[in-house]
Amino acid sequence: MKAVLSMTLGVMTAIGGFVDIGNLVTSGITGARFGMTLTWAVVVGTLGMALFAEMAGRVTAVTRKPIFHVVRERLGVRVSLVNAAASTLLNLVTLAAEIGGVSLVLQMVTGISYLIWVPLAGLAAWLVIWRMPFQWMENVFGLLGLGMVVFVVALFRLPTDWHAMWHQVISPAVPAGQPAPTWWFYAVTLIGACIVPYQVIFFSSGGREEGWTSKSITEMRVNAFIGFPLGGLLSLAIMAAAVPVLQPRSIGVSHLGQVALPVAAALGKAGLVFVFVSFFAATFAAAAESALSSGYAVAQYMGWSWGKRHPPGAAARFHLVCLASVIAATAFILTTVDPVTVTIFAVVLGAAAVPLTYFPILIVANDARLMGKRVNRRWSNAVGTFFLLIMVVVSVVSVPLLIITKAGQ
Amino acid sequence: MTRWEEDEFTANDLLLDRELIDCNGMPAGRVDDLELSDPAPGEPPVLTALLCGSTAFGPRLGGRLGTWWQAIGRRLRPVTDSYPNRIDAGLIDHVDRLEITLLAAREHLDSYRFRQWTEEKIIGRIPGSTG
Amino acid sequence: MWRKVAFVAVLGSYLLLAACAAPVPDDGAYRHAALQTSMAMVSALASGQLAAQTGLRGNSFSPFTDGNVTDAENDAGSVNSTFSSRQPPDARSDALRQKMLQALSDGTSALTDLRVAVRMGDRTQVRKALAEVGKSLKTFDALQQELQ
Amino acid sequence: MRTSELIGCQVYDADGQDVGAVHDLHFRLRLRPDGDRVCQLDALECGGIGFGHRLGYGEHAMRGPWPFPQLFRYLARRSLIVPWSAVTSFDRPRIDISVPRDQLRAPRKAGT
Repeated sequence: MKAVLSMTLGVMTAIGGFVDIGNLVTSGITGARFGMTLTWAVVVGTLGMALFAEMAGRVTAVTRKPIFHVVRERLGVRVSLVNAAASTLLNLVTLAAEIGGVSLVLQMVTGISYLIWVPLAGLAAWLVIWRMPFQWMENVFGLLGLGMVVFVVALFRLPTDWHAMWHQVISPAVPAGQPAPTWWFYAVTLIGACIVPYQVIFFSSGGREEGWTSKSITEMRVNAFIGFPLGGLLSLAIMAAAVPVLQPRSIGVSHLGQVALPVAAALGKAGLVFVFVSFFAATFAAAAESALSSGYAVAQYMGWSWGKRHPPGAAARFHLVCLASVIAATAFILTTVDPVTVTIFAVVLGAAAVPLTYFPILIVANDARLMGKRVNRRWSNAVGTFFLLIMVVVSVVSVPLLIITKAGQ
Repeated sequence: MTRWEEDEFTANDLLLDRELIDCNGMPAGRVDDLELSDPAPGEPPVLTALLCGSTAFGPRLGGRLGTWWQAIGRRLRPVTDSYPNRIDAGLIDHVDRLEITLLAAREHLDSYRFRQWTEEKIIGRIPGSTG
Repeated sequence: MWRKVAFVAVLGSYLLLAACAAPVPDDGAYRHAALQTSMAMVSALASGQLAAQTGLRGNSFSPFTDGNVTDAENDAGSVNSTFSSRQPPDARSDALRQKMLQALSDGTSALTDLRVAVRMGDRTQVRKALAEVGKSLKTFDALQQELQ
Repeated sequence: MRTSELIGCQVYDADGQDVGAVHDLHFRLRLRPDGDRVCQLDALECGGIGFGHRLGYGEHAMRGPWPFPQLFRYLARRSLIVPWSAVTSFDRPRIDISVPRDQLRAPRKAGT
């Protein structure tokens, strides 16, 4: 009974933890602009994330090495330095986007400019890193993030044309009047919003924080293979809610508030409360997690002691990196750069960087001497290699698309 | 005496870049380089110590970045000597595919000034750092 | 070797940037810009309209409505200033420019009125401003038909 | 001496022919006469592509994924083992050996 309970809790936090500012922004934009024609991108991204996280989680559980241990040991000092530097930089951009997201949510609730909230959001995220026990952090915000289910409820209250939407889901095509490069660009952003490198760093390092062993693999798999896809469904619901409300009015989403509008239109104030709480929880948890991931990546690469399971004094340099990341990201958002634009850049660059961490994990999961009987099976290699191919293509086209479409304009 | 998982192995396989765990199970850094005895005729070099820290790490990076890293590392060291932190081969307890365990506690190893400095001057001064 | 590669890469990206940044001004490009502008303006107007209508029905909190309407107003303002600073290539384009500028400024001021009314919580004024916004939306719909 | 001084050196055989760059070091445990066990440098691994080797495709029991084992083994086909006893002079970045290139053996193949 207790096992079932803890597994349910794990799945629920995985669902809530899957969605962050990247999913909110990209789902809102694409739903309003392209209907459900980009559903496939969310499906690809979510399956890829589940596969990647499961592999990283399995490697961590068996070898007790989270992702950047593996990266440095397998790729050597030089190549892995590129990986660590790229991932840390990316975590910083993501962290900035999440802090911006938290502040935008607070602006929606209070009407006070988000810039006032930025330093407070940064401080609060750091306090969570500094003092909040790991399990608490994961569970509280993961569960609150589940409030996004209101988007599903809203769909039933809105004049949703299920038939037309389903048609767009199963036969995707560039909608009339929309430029093809932009459509492809947003496909990349959706994939990038689902497979975020920081989430994998966090997932595998978090496994170490919770002391996973080979026995934890089932629980980890349930989280990855059930929790993440359900999280993907939530971001599809956000996309779908935009279709009957924003698309017919030709509203292009460029602010976070517009993503919440369909729920207000369908469910009124009660729905909005759920949106506010869940958006806050999702972005705030993601802020803490991406800051932690910077610390994880650097400390694991350098071989410093890391993690929230030690008191901060015993992992001083790890906490120094986390603190420095929070300060840098906060300062960056305070330059009044548009958080939504930062989010778009973060997800695109994130998509481009996925192979850097995915490749070494795929390799190590194949090392029979390390993994024993938990080595990759043939099917997971087939799927894994296919997915590596997709991610390499995505990675190659992402930056050119970003330039050609001027970030999706 | 050190227990080794295998009798024959390569540096990349078991030693370089591996994680060091001290006798209390705490992470104690990574193997950045290996020290070998100087070769003599008829006497092949043997492993004498594991080297850690930025003055060991820099040369492995190579190039301008490596030189730069080394220079910063030197400035952060308590002594002017630029030789990296040594962990004598006699202190190695066990070497396997996962990690290298040591016989000593990490407080007793040559530690970097950077670690103590961050602990004492920054992290230790923030309320709530001890637990 | 690497210096050569770096040189070619820098030169290539510079040329690419130059190609993107300096469009040759002609009538077609101007009309295209006008179409893009009116689409962006419709988005801002409709967004403000939806937010204000939702608020009017009591389905939203006032800071949230206010925020959405303010965002719409700011978007309209920047769309307006971007287009009006654009140089028309010839006399025919200038006629289009005058028409667009009028519509853009009407739309922007309609959204400003809406924002003022929403902030004051004056329902009659909100309805009045909404009517203006609706009118402006119709103008842009017609403009879009014409431009396509 | 440090491993970073050895790794990356270019190796030349008795005829001055290029054998490749050192990318890994082979060690062997040996019991010294005084009863001490030491870890002795046995050979240098040269040539081929060090990166594939580094990933574990040199000797490990790597299960895939296709096509990496095949690819890296193909790229590493020219890797050679230079016994330390053959080294005549070591002066970074050059190592000279006394054995001709064609008498050097290849690393153990995967799975053996």
